[in-house]
This record gives sequence, structure tokens and C-alpha cells, in this order.
Amino acid sequence: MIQLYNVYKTYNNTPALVDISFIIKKGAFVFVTGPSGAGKSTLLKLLYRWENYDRGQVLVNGTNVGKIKFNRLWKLRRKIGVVFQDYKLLQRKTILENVAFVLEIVGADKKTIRFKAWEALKNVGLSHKKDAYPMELSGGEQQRVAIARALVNNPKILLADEPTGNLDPELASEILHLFEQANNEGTTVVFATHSQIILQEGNHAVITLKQGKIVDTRVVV
Amino acid sequence: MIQLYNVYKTYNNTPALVDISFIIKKGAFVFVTGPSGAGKSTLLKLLYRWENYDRGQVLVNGTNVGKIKFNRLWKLRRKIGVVFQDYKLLQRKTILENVAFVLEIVGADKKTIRFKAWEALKNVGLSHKKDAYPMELSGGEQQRVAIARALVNNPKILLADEPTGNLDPELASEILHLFEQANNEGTTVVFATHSQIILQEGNHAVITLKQGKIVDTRVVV
Amino acid sequence: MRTLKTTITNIKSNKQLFFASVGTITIALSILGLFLFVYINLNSVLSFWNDQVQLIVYLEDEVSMHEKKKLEKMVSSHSEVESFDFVSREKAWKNFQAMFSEKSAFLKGMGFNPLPASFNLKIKPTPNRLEKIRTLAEQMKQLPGVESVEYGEEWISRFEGFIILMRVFLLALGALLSLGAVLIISNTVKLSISSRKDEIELMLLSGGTPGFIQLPFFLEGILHGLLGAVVSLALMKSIHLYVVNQFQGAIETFGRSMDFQFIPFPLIMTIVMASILVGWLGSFFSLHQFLGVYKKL
Amino acid sequence: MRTLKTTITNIKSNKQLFFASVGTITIALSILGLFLFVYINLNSVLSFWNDQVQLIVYLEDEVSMHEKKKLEKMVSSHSEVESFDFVSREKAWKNFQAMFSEKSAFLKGMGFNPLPASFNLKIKPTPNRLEKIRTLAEQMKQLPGVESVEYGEEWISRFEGFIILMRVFLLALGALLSLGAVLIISNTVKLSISSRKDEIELMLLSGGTPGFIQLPFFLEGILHGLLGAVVSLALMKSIHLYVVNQFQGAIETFGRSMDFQFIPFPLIMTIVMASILVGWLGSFFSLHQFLGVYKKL
Ligand SMILES: Nc1ncnc2c1ncn2[C@@H]1O[C@H](COP(=O)(O)OP(=O)(O)OP(=O)(O)O)[C@@H](O)[C@H]1O
Ligand SMILES: Nc1ncnc2c1ncn2[C@@H]1O[C@H](COP(=O)(O)OP(=O)(O)OP(=O)(O)O)[C@@H](O)[C@H]1O
Ligand SMILES: [Mg+2]
Ligand SMILES: [Mg+2]
Repeated sequence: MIQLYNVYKTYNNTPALVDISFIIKKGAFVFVTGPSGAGKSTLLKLLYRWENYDRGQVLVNGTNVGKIKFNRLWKLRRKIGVVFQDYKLLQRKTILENVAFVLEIVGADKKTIRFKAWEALKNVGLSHKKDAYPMELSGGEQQRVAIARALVNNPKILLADEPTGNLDPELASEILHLFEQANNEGTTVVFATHSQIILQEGNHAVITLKQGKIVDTRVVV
Repeated sequence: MIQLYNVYKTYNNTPALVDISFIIKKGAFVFVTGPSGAGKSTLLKLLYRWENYDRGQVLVNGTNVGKIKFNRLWKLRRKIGVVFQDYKLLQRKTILENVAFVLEIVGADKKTIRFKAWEALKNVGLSHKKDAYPMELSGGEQQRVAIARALVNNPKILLADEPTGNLDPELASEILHLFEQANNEGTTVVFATHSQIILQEGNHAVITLKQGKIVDTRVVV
Repeated sequence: MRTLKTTITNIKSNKQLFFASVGTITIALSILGLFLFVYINLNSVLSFWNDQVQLIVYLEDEVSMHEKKKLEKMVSSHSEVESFDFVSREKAWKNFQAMFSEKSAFLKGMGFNPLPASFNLKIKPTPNRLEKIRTLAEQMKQLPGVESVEYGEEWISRFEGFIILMRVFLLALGALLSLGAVLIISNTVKLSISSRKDEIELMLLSGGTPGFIQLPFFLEGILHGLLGAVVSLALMKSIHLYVVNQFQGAIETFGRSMDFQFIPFPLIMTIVMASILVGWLGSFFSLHQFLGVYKKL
Repeated sequence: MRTLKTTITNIKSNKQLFFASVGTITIALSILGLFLFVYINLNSVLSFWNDQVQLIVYLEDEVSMHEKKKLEKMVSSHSEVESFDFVSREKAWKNFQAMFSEKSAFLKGMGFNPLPASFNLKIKPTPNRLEKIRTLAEQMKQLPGVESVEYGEEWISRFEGFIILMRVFLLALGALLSLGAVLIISNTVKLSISSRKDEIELMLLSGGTPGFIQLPFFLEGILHGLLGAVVSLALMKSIHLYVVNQFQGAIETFGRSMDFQFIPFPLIMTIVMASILVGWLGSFFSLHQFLGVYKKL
């Protein structure tokens, strides 16, 4: 599903990713960890082509993402659900509208949208707040809206960037279970986190980055 | 330093804080914890009067903060440094300018500003990125800028709202030490967090909230 | 359908900017329209005056029938002459008496007619008419039977100067205003787009097709232009009606049965289309610039 | 000092909006200025024409010295009369001959002077002048020694109608434009403030005094107004110079030694002050509205 071969990425001549290679099979669940500034978010951004790389190859679902033209990018991105580290919630929409928005974008019909959006909010325990605006939610609630939005499309690939940073341990492990459930239904999950508790709780493969390099990998058999 | 007596706070008729009373002495270090949506951020917002309460009394430094007029609020807020849960970094300023900004607001002179801002960034390990804009930083790096900005004024009171959510355990404990150091120099610290590791590592008083109520307190003798 | 709804939602979520934008466009177009209005009416006044420019050829009192016929033939076949009148001595005397009616007692007392017969020629309006009239006057003077020639030389040159001044002034003003309108519109659309930066970014990130992302903004730009044009034209029309109602009397005393004309229909359509085009162009360029950042990645 | 620097930093961090704002204000003021310009010059032309309105009192040829003196006394002491001329029969005849120079041969041949002497009265310009002239004319007619009275009744009423029409039109346009300018400016300042929402919020949160927070925005608003006024006045001045250079000739043939006047200095100062005031008011109201949200907490 996801293949990287000797990928290099620099920001203004400072390296952010150095010689990264790995393969994530379809249906796999992989943690990405490493200290602050190690390059986790950058790695995920390459996969949905929000940033481009300088050297190497990145294949997602068999396509070389570095070569996709702007007008075709939507095909790649529709397959991918992302929980952004900074949530990226729309302040002018209620949280139900926020979740429904990505369904509208892919052209779902009205009924499906209402039902699925509500269901997704329920899964993260926020259906009672559906008409609230993001500013009226606590930090952790906002994070959960971002998670609901990433999952609502039943994406083939789920990229979660520190999705439990503002959640208490109990909720964090609930969210982990939610991701594992999606994983069981066939979604490939890449989960960037700092939390040792999460890393231990989920018995999955781990890629550890440090200063842009892979310094450790835990392989699950 | 901080006294709350039977404080109630509701948002659109849903209670966020219910009958909260506690006293934090000058120079104390207190953790506030509890699940997502428990009311931690709301509690902190009352202290710097970003929200007002419905009933009860909140005294900070002897002043009833609920009664302060808009034109006098700045006197309260100058005493308080806040690490916001959503950072509130200015996107159009470099991170050095971001940190310097709060010094300019209180009218420090130019030399002091440059020196102190740089020093504050150094303390969180970001002096090499001083000319970067917030968007060019990783999530954890942004969080550290927010921390540096809260500390740069040597505030009498430091309110930190989940300041280590996007930091790896090692950095998190470094930041905790930074706060403890400020505490040793006389700053009263209120630190809201979910992290069990942080709660264990710092041997300080803990107030645990749940659905707006204080459900547990750990007192340190 | 969905696009239309998105457009409406977009507009609703940012009402203030929308009204500001449409209002700005309305004002810009209203000003342009008012100028057009003034210009059109001024032109019609001027072209009326223009018609009055004539070359008067006075005949000798002793002119023969043959000479007169020859002159008439020459005048009627001349390429610069639009039309002509023959004023006999008797008619001229009557006109003169009518003109100085207050003093008619003295004039009647004169007992003889001192005035000559004349041909009054209307000259075709061409840019270098003054030159042509001058040449024609010189020619006519030489002909037998012509006593003298009069064509208000001074008045014509004054008048032409005034017309040129007026036109240049109005055109300069119009150009300034058009430029202003385009600047304001494109700037407003840009602000409208950048105020929805987050939304566009999320659409890009969630797999919105370029068409899906851009269409509502195109529609919005077009709507800005259309509404601005319609509202400003409605404003123009009411001003027009007001002016006609209030001042028809004053206008009629102005010398002839002149109407205050409204902007003609083809021009109205042109204004509406141009405004729509400007709205679309504004959104197109702004979107292009905005999306360019994401294309480069 | 620090405030000034903050203002400059603010402006720099948002150049596009600043230039758009100043540009918009410049355009709005330029249009207003151009109207003022046209209005002032039109007014000076009109007031020149206005001066020409006169009441001509023709005297009987057999008027006695005594009657003439009495008439002169009456005319010179009348409260509605601004000034007057006496035109003797000889002078009238000369003027008449000069006016019809082309036909002077016939006129000279007449051998006698059919024209009467006259008093030409200039009437003080008051709103109901036409009424007053009419009354005065009726009075004069009754006096001994007066042959007849002439005052271009038709022409005056036409002319007054035209002036009223012109003034109403220009004032309506001016009002529309002023309204537009105020709307645009306050909207722009509002956008400028809301684009810095984060910054203001952080200042509030970090203990900035209300003065510290508001001053840079006041300064910015004032600067917008000031720059807009100065640039548009500079634009006006160059248009003025251009017009004067290019068309002085055409203007001079226009009938008299008329200057294309620039907007007079006190009015310039008024425009600048008003523009500054509008800029300040815009930022004041926008800030007030914006900060109101935080005051309510
Ligand atoms: N847009 C950018 N421009 C310049 N440098 C950038 C940009 N984005 C990231 N960087 C730098 O690249 C490095 C890796 O950033 P990245 O966001 O991938 O880190 P991360 O592993 O996600 O860290 P965190 O855990 O703090 O989120 C950091 O040093 C960061 O400052
Ligand atoms: N501005 C607001 N308007 C309405 N409700 C609000 C507002 N801010 C917070 N709330 C609600 O009040 C409750 C407490 O919020 P608060 O932000 O204090 O929680 P928290 O303890 O900080 O949670 P977290 O750990 O997720 O940040 C939540 O249910 C939240 O939805
Ligand atoms: Mg990151
Ligand atoms: Mg919180």
C-alpha cells in the first residue's frame, strides 16, 4: 500500500527526512514515533502530497505520488483520511457540518451525509455537541471532531498525526480501539504519536524517527 | 494567591464548573487534571478573566477578578503568563517576534526585549529557529514557543494548559523542570495536564476535575 | 445544484463582506453609469447645437434669376452641404422685425428693406468641418451674385474647443473610474477568497476536485458583478425618473423638445455583461493566484 | 515612538490591504474632488453668465433732461439694482452697427438712427430675482420718459431652470459619493482590524493597556485618510495642470479671460481634515465594535 525508497526531504536546505525506506502492507497498522521535530508530520505530509520530496520514490497504492499533477491529486486524497496535528476545523461551521463537509466534497447524497456524520460524531462521544462551533469545545473535544472527520469517509488509508495529545488516557485508548476497528475492516493505519502508553497498548509495528532518520523499527509478526 | 469560593460557571445553561472551592498559596505548584471536557481550561480562563463566572468568588492576588472593569483588566493579566492549549501564536511574526511581542506590550526597552526573548527561546531549545514562522515549525516546536512566551515576562502566576500534549516524554519532563525552576524563583504555577507520567514525575498537589466538579485532591505536605 | 447551495452558504457565512463587495461594485458602476448618463445627454445637446452651425451666403440685391439658379445648383450638389434653405429678402426682413419686436416701431418706420436674400447651408458634421467651411466660404465669395458670406467663425472654433475639452475630460474620468472599479472588485474578491482560506485548504486536503472547489467562487464572483450591475442600473433608472419628473419643465424651456435620455438598451446589456465578466475575472485571477501556492508544492 | 513603530509594522505585515484601502480612499476622494472641481468651475462660469442678466429700460427719444435725471436717481437708489449703465442713442447705434458688421453697408446707408437711449441695470442675484425683475419692470414701464422695458424673460427662466437642475444633479452625485466613501473606508478599516484579530486578542491576553492596543489602529486609520486625501489631491492637481496646459487656448476662446480654477485652499484643508476624521471614525467604530465582544465577558 505504502512504499518509500530512499526518500530525502529538506526545508530551506535543512534536512527533515534523510534516506527513508519502508514498506507498509495493505491492512497494516503502524506507529510512527520519535522526539519533537523528528520528521513524523513531514513523513505523513509526503503521503498525501501536501509536501513533495527531493529525492527517492514514494508509492501510495502503486502510484508515484511525487509525479501526480495538481488536477489529479484529489484522486489520491480521497483515499486518505487525515487527523491533522492542528485539527484544521472550520471555525464558521458547527462540528456536524465540519464532519459532513468532507462527505459533501466527495459528493455523497444528503441522507447518507446526515447519517454518517452523526454516526462518526457518536463514535467519538460528541453527538450531544453536534451543533456547537469548534470554539465552544474543549481541546480534547476538538481533537475528537478531527478524528471523526478523518474516519467518516471510510478511507482506505488513515493517517493520524498525534491524535491523542489532548486526550486523557482513557479516551486515548478508546480512540486507539476505534482506529484498530477501522484497521480490522481493512483500513491501513499510520499513527504518529509520542505516547509511550499508546505504543505499549497497541501491539503494532513501530517506526522510530530521530532527526529525520529511521533509528529503530519494531516489527510485529 | 488564588482563592476560589463556591464558583459556578455555565456555558449556555450547561454547567462547566460546579461549586469549585480551593486555595493556592503564593509560590505553590498545582496540577489540574481530569478527563476531556472536565473543565480544566475553563478554570484557568476564569483566573485570567477570559471568561467570567456566574456565582461565587474568585480572588487572584487579593482582587476579586469578577469585578474588574475592562479598562483595568491589563493590570491582572500582566501578572499572569499563560500557555494556551491552542498556542495562539501569531502567524505573521517570526517566533522571536512572537516571544518579544509580550515584552513590547508591557513596555520593556529594546535591549531587554532582544535579550530576554532570545534567552526564553534558548530555554525551550529553539534559539536556532528564531527567524522561522510558526507554520514552519513542528507541532511540538510550536508548543515550546508558546511556553517560552508565557515565561519570558517572569510572571507572578503561570497558567499552563496542557503544555506537553505534543512533546515527547523526554522534552515534556524538561519543560516540567523549567516550570519547577520558575516555581523555585517564586512563580505560582497551575499546570493542567492529562499525562500520568507528568503527574507522577512532579511531586506536587493535584486537583482532579470531572464534569466540572472537584472529585479528588492530592495534597503535598 | 449543490454548487449553487455551496455558493449561497459561502455568501451567508460571510454576509458583511458580500454586501460590502456588492455595494462597492454598485457604487463604482453607479458613478460610471452617471457619467455615461451625463455624457449621453450632453452629447445629444451638443449634437443639437452642432446642427445649428451654418454658412450663410448673402446674395446681391441685383442678383439675376440665372445666377441664383446656378448658385442653388452648386450648393445643392456640394458634397459638404447637408441641406440648405433659401431666405428671400422679404422673409429676412420679417425675421429681423420679429427679432427686434420691441423696437419694431422704429423699424417699421424705415419704410424700406435693407436686408439681402440668402442661402442658409447646413454643413455635414465632420472632424475638420471648420476647415471645410472656411474653404467653402472663400469659394462662394468669388461667385457672381454673392454679396458676402457669414459663418460665425469665432463661435465655431470656440464651440469645437469646448466639445473637445468636454470629451477629453469625460473620457479621462471614465477611464479612471473603470480602473478603480476593476481594482476594487478584484481586491474584494481576493479578500473574499482569502477569508475562506481554511475552507479551500480543507477541500484540497479532502479530495475536492478543482472544479468543485472553484465553481462556487466563480459563481460568487459572477453574482457580485451581476448584482452590482443590476442594483446600480436600478439606481440609475430611479434617478432618471426623478430627474425627468422634477425637471421636465426646466428642460423643455431649454430650447427644444429635448428628452433626458436613459442609457440605451444595448449599452445596458454591455454594462451587465462587462460587470459579470469583471466579477468572473476577479474571482478567476484571485483563485489562480491563491491556488498557485498549492500547485507549486 | 513605539506606537508609531507598531503602526508601521502593522501596515507592513499587511501591505496589500493597506494599499487597497488607501487606493480605495484615493479613488473615492478623487471622484469627489473631480466633482468639486467641475462644480467650482461650472459655478464660476455660471456666475459670470449670471452677471449678464440685466434689465434694459429704453427711454423715449423726446425724454427731458429732468425726467432722465429723475430716472437715474430712482435707478441708482433702488435696493435691487447692483449697478447700472447709461447707453446714449449714439452709443446704441454704434454697438448695433458693430454687431451687424457684415451688413454694415446697408445700415450705414440708412442715414438715421432708429435706436433709443437706455439704462442697463444689473440686478442683485437673489433666489427670487426673476420675480423681482418682473415687478421692477412693471414699475419702470409706468414712469414718464420710459419708452419700453426689456429683460429677456424667457432666457432668464430657462437659465435659472438649468442652474437648479445642474446644482441638484451635482449635489445628489456628491452625496452619493460621500456616502460611498464613508462606507468603503469604514469597511476597509473593519477588514484591516479583523485581519489582525489574533494580534489584538493576544494583546488583550498579555496585559496590553486599551490605549496601547487601540492607538496603532487609530494612527493607521488616520494615516489611511491622510494618505488617501493627499494622493487624491495630488492627482487632482496634476489633472488640473494638464487641463490648463492643454486647453488654455480653448478655454480662452470661451468668451473671456477665464481661469480653470483649482479647489481653493480652505476647501483643500477641509477635505484633508474630513478624510482624516473619516479614517479615525472608521477605526474608532470598528475597534469599538470589535472590543465590545471582549468587554461583555
Ligand atoms: N514548512 C516548513 N518549513 C520549514 N521547516 C519545516 C516546515 N515544516 C517542518 N519543518 C521542520 O522540519 C522538522 C520536522 O518537522 P515535523 O513537523 O515533521 O516534526 P514532527 O516529528 O512532526 O515533530 P512534532 O512531534 O513536534 O510534531 C522540524 O525541525 C521543523 O522545524
Ligand atoms: N466557549 C464555550 N461555549 C460553550 N461551551 C464551552 C465553551 N468552552 C468550553 N465549553 C464546554 O465546557 C466544557 C469544559 O470545557 P474545558 O475546555 O474547560 O474542558 P477541558 O477540561 O479543558 O478539556 P480538554 O482536556 O479536552 O481540554 C466542555 O464540555 C466544553 O464543551
Ligand atoms: Mg508533528
Ligand atoms: Mg482544555
